[in-house]
Amino acid sequence: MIEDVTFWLSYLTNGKHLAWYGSFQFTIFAALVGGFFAVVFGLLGATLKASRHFPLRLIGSTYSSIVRGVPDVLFFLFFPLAFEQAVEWFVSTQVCTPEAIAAQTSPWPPCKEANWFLGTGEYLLLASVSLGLVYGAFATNVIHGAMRAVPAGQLEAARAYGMSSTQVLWRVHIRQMWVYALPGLSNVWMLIVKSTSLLSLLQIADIVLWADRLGAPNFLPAVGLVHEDWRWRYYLVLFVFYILVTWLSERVFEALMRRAGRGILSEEPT
Amino acid sequence: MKQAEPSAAEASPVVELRNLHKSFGALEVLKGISFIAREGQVVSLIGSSGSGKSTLLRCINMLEIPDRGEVLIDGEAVALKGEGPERRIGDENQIRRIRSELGMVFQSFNLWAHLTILENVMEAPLVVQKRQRAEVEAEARAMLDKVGIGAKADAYPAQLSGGQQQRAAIARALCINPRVMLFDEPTSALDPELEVEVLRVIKLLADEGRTMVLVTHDMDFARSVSDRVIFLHQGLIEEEGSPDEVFGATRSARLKQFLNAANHD
Amino acid sequence: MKQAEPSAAEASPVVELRNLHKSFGALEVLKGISFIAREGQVVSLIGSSGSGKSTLLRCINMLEIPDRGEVLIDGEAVALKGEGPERRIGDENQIRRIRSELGMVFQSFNLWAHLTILENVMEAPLVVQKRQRAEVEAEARAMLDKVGIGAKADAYPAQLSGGQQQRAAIARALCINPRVMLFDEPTSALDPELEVEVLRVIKLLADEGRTMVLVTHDMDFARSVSDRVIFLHQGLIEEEGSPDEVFGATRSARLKQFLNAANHD
Amino acid sequence: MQAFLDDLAIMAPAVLFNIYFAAASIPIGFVLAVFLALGKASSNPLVNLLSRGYIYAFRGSPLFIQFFMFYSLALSLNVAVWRPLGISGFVLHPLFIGPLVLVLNTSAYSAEIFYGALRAVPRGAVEAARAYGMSRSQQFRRVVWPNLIRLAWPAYTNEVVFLFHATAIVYFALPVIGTQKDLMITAKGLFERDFNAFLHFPVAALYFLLVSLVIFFVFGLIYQRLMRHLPAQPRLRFMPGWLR
Amino acid sequence: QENVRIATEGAYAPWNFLNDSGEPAGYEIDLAHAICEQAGLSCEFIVNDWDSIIPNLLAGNYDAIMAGMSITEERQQTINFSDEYFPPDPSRYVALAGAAIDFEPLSGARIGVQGGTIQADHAESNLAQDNTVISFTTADQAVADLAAGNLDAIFADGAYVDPIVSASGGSIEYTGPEIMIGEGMAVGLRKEDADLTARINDAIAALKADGTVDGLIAQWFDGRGPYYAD
Ligand SMILES: Nc1ncnc2c1ncn2[C@@H]1O[C@H](COP(=O)(O)OP(=O)(O)OP(=O)(O)O)[C@@H](O)[C@H]1O
Ligand SMILES: Nc1ncnc2c1ncn2[C@@H]1O[C@H](COP(=O)(O)OP(=O)(O)OP(=O)(O)O)[C@@H](O)[C@H]1O
Ligand SMILES: [Mg+2]
Ligand SMILES: [Mg+2]
Repeated sequence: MIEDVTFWLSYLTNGKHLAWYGSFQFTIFAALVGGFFAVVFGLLGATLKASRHFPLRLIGSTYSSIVRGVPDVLFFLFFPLAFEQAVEWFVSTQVCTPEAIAAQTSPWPPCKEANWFLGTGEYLLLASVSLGLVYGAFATNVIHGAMRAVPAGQLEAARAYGMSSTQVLWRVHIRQMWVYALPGLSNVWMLIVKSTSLLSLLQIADIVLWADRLGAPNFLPAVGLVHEDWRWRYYLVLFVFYILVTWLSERVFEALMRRAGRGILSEEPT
Repeated sequence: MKQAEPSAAEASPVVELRNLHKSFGALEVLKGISFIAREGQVVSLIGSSGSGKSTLLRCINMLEIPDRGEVLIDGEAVALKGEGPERRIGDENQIRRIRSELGMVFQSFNLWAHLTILENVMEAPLVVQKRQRAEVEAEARAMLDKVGIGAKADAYPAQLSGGQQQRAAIARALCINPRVMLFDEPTSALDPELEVEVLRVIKLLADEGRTMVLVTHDMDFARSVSDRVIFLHQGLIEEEGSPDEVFGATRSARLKQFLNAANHD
Repeated sequence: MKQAEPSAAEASPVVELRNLHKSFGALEVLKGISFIAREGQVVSLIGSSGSGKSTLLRCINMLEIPDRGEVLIDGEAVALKGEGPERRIGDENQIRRIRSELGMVFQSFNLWAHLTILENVMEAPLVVQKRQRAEVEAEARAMLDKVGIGAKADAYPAQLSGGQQQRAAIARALCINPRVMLFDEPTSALDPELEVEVLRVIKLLADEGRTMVLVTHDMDFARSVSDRVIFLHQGLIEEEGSPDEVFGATRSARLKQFLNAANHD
Repeated sequence: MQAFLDDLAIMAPAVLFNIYFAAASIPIGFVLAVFLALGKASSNPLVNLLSRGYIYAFRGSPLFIQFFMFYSLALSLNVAVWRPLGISGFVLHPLFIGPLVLVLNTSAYSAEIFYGALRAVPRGAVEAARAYGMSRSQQFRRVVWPNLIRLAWPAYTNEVVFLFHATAIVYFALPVIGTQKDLMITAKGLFERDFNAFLHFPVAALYFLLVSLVIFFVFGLIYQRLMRHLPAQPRLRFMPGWLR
Repeated sequence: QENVRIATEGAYAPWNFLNDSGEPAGYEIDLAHAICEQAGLSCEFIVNDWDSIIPNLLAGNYDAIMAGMSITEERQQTINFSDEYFPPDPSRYVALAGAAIDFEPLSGARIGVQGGTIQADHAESNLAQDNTVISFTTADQAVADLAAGNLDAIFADGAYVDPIVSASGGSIEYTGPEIMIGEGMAVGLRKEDADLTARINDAIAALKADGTVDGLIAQWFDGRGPYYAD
């Protein structure tokens, strides 16, 4: 009994498991940074979409509709590659000498100096930007819709009292917009959280990859504990983890909503 | 009914509209409206639903830009550029200055939902007129007391009844110390008992000699509070005059019909 | 004002309430209401906002279940089981039968938005009473003509003005050929001119001798159409009688105050 | 250009797999979702709790993980359950277990949409039905359902499109049998052959986009028909809901 | 000292796998250390999915692949191979004990392979006609499906399945013919890195000559071979 406990304790704390536990930070990092970028791209996209100039409006709505018309996985596979090549191309225009370009035999990169090595850190950043880019398209729509959901009368009243358009924008429009945007942004956040399960497709040794490795059946004592296919148990842990994150996120968004919705939502008498 | 004071006719014009036209798409709502509201006068706009009363009122502070015609506030013409539906505000600074002299009270109140009543009242003086907070707060509280909702200063609009909200909206408009108060159907969203409260406040203002332009459905009220009554019909001023003339000696057949329906109300 | 017909007092009771109580949580809205509406009578409920008029009306067809007390329709007590807030409908079949004899017209019309006006009117006769389509359709069209919107039979509710919608709702209620019509503030959502149309239709029904219970804010109308007027105040019947008694010889101080405010309206 | 056309031709059969996955799961998911939504709105505490728990679990966790979990769970039951029943090859086949997980997943998302719509059905319309003596099932069929489906349709359309997109990860989690490859795996395979990311992935994206547009068009037509009772119809808009 | 990044899959024991502490280990890892020492390089391991292991080499995310990759003509079109460091070795079928599979001819069977391997290629061109070929992302997953009875057999590198057969305690056994495919395993390199290829080739040659390679094969493959000494 005691032996069992110590055995399991040491099994569950071996390096492989520690690496698994450690990989949760990648997931959390990608979600948080991805969420940040999504809001940034969302605000940007919504600004474009609401712009007075047609070309900008076109860019804004093209961005949000094309990206949402295509599965996120496809973007995750495509965007990092495209981004890497774009960076390398940009660097090459700065550093490559004509001789170096001539000397380069392989089709890419233009010259050796322009090559960009991607390690876990870079991949993680790329993944976060990809998440931000994909879900920024959703956030664009949410924020755009929320801006339009602010009752016209609220803005009219501000204008009628002589506020300038920037004052109207910041003191009333954006201030009230959050109430309408938060439910949508909360959805987008949940999307981001769940799409972090795809990080393994981006060459990050994330929680899913480790769960798969740890759960795979093993017959060789040299490799570690010999066991049959245990993957579904490891996946069950991930399943629970994601449910917990969802639950926690909901609580946080509820609190945010209460803050943003003061006066607008509360009807309880003082 | 208020007595038309002889001095009123000679007082200087505060709001003057000259030949105002406004269309929404194909629908021509205002077809050439001119009138003058002088210092201290109360002007009521009446007319059936859709006759353009609200539109007219909103043209005064340029929430709607008239397609044609001029608006003069205190003798100063509001600068506009362009023609017809493309017409735009000409001078942003001028319009902001002028707007802050026109205290608009909306039919649906339009209190800022994210601010408390006190903050609502203080917002424009602080942000637009850039006055001192302490001074504004004292004045705002006094104003709320005056309209009878001093106790609700720290509540949010959603926590107030309709009548209280309407009075808060009046306090908000008053607190910018406007040359003119514009009221759009100040009581139509209220139930009869709340209506009484709000009408009492407006009457108080009228008796103080404040210049007001108001849209109303309530004929008794229009009669008792106004110096001039203007009846709008199909985009034009169909009849205009003192309450006695308009209600007592109605000339237009259409106005007669309207007043009958309103009486039956 | 309608003459109280001597025969009315002897006619059989169609709606009878006995000591009705209803609370929402801690708020006791009805504190023991009893009254009788007899065959052919028009009973008006008046009272200030929140006095429980709608709740009382909704108790008649059990859209709200009273906590205590009985409702009798045509002398038949509506079966209820349980006590207080747990009280439930006792017999689903009975209540469905009874409901289909009570034509309710809601304040906000509540027309079924996905059906045309004609379909709205035909729905209950077809689905609940399982009558023949051809016969129902003829009757529905006649009913729509009667309320003056025969031409709108194939329009959807959203395409109608408020007054037209209200009349469609009346036609819908009439088409189940109810023993009693229940009206909840039939005109308060309408503007004055639309109001006239609807009041005309209701008056027509009253003159036909249809039994009706109606909640209204319009005192003039209550006076002209009712056989009995009931004034609700704080969950109780504060005053009750013929229109002449209630409006002409008001006893209760509270009702006097209420009528004053309403007159000012 | 030739390479582009070649890719189009190669991926044409592959898109059928994505369409199959979506088409196989949407109708069943729809029906299941209606019951789940009613369950969530039910006053029976057990039914309510179960429906809520189910919806929460499937919306709160990634589809990718659900695929892995259900596949390895099904695998671990193979010897004990599927084999004796003689349905082993069938149950573990991606063309079965793929739609199965998608059904479980989409029914949770759709149920939430339907539940939201159910609560948004105008109270007055239902009260009117009650007031005219309709029974509970009549109320549901004649008044609640027509309102519910109209309210839910735009969001449900999005769910269908996103379900279609979700079919892209089926083969990332499940084994590939023979040449049964969907768009993503085909594009990835082509990419691994000549490393031309700028050709293969955009072609796959194009297919996804095209089918999404077709779904929008068809569902938009249905919506227009559903909404003919409103004179000014709000256009069906591509809006994110609570997605996976 | 030049830094060389070497990619491995980490899921193909005993060539490469992640040990209990989560570090890459196995025959190729030991061999790589020996090669690097011999060639005077400093080496670093990167774990990368099998699927994308060649694209990422080309993209410059690492410089070499040692992941049980056999030399094939198709791969040679895009990358260079060093000299082989693991001799050509037959591929084998394994099945659950007692599954009598008729290989004359093989038909109607469910055969599991790891996608993108030479065995997968072979199965696709020779078996797909009459059998169901099921490809998995990792070899481990194929083994899991075999153990759970979802496959009739898996077809894989003999030296990969050998330890599984011996460790399975008789529940998994060899079946069918041995098939010789592939030309041995070698380091995968970018075509333009001729210099690095040469240095690695020199090192491999030296290590073969002094018996280090055979020693490592003996150590990691249970003394089963195949050896270069023969
Ligand atoms: N922004 C707008 N766009 C299009 N039409 C408008 C707009 N605002 C008002 N209208 C139309 O202009 C006409 C006049 O509207 P307005 O609101 O001025 O009427 P009103 O006299 O205030 O009526 P009510 O008494 O019902 O408030 C109406 O037919 C209305 O539909
Ligand atoms: N479903 C409910 N839950 C809680 N409180 C309710 C409910 N329905 C009504 N009330 C409360 O009961 C009281 C009486 O409401 P009721 O609607 O009957 O008033 P009313 O006389 O019809 O008023 P009005 O003239 O404004 O329609 C009010 O205070 C109201 O807030
Ligand atoms: Mg108006
Ligand atoms: Mg009511």
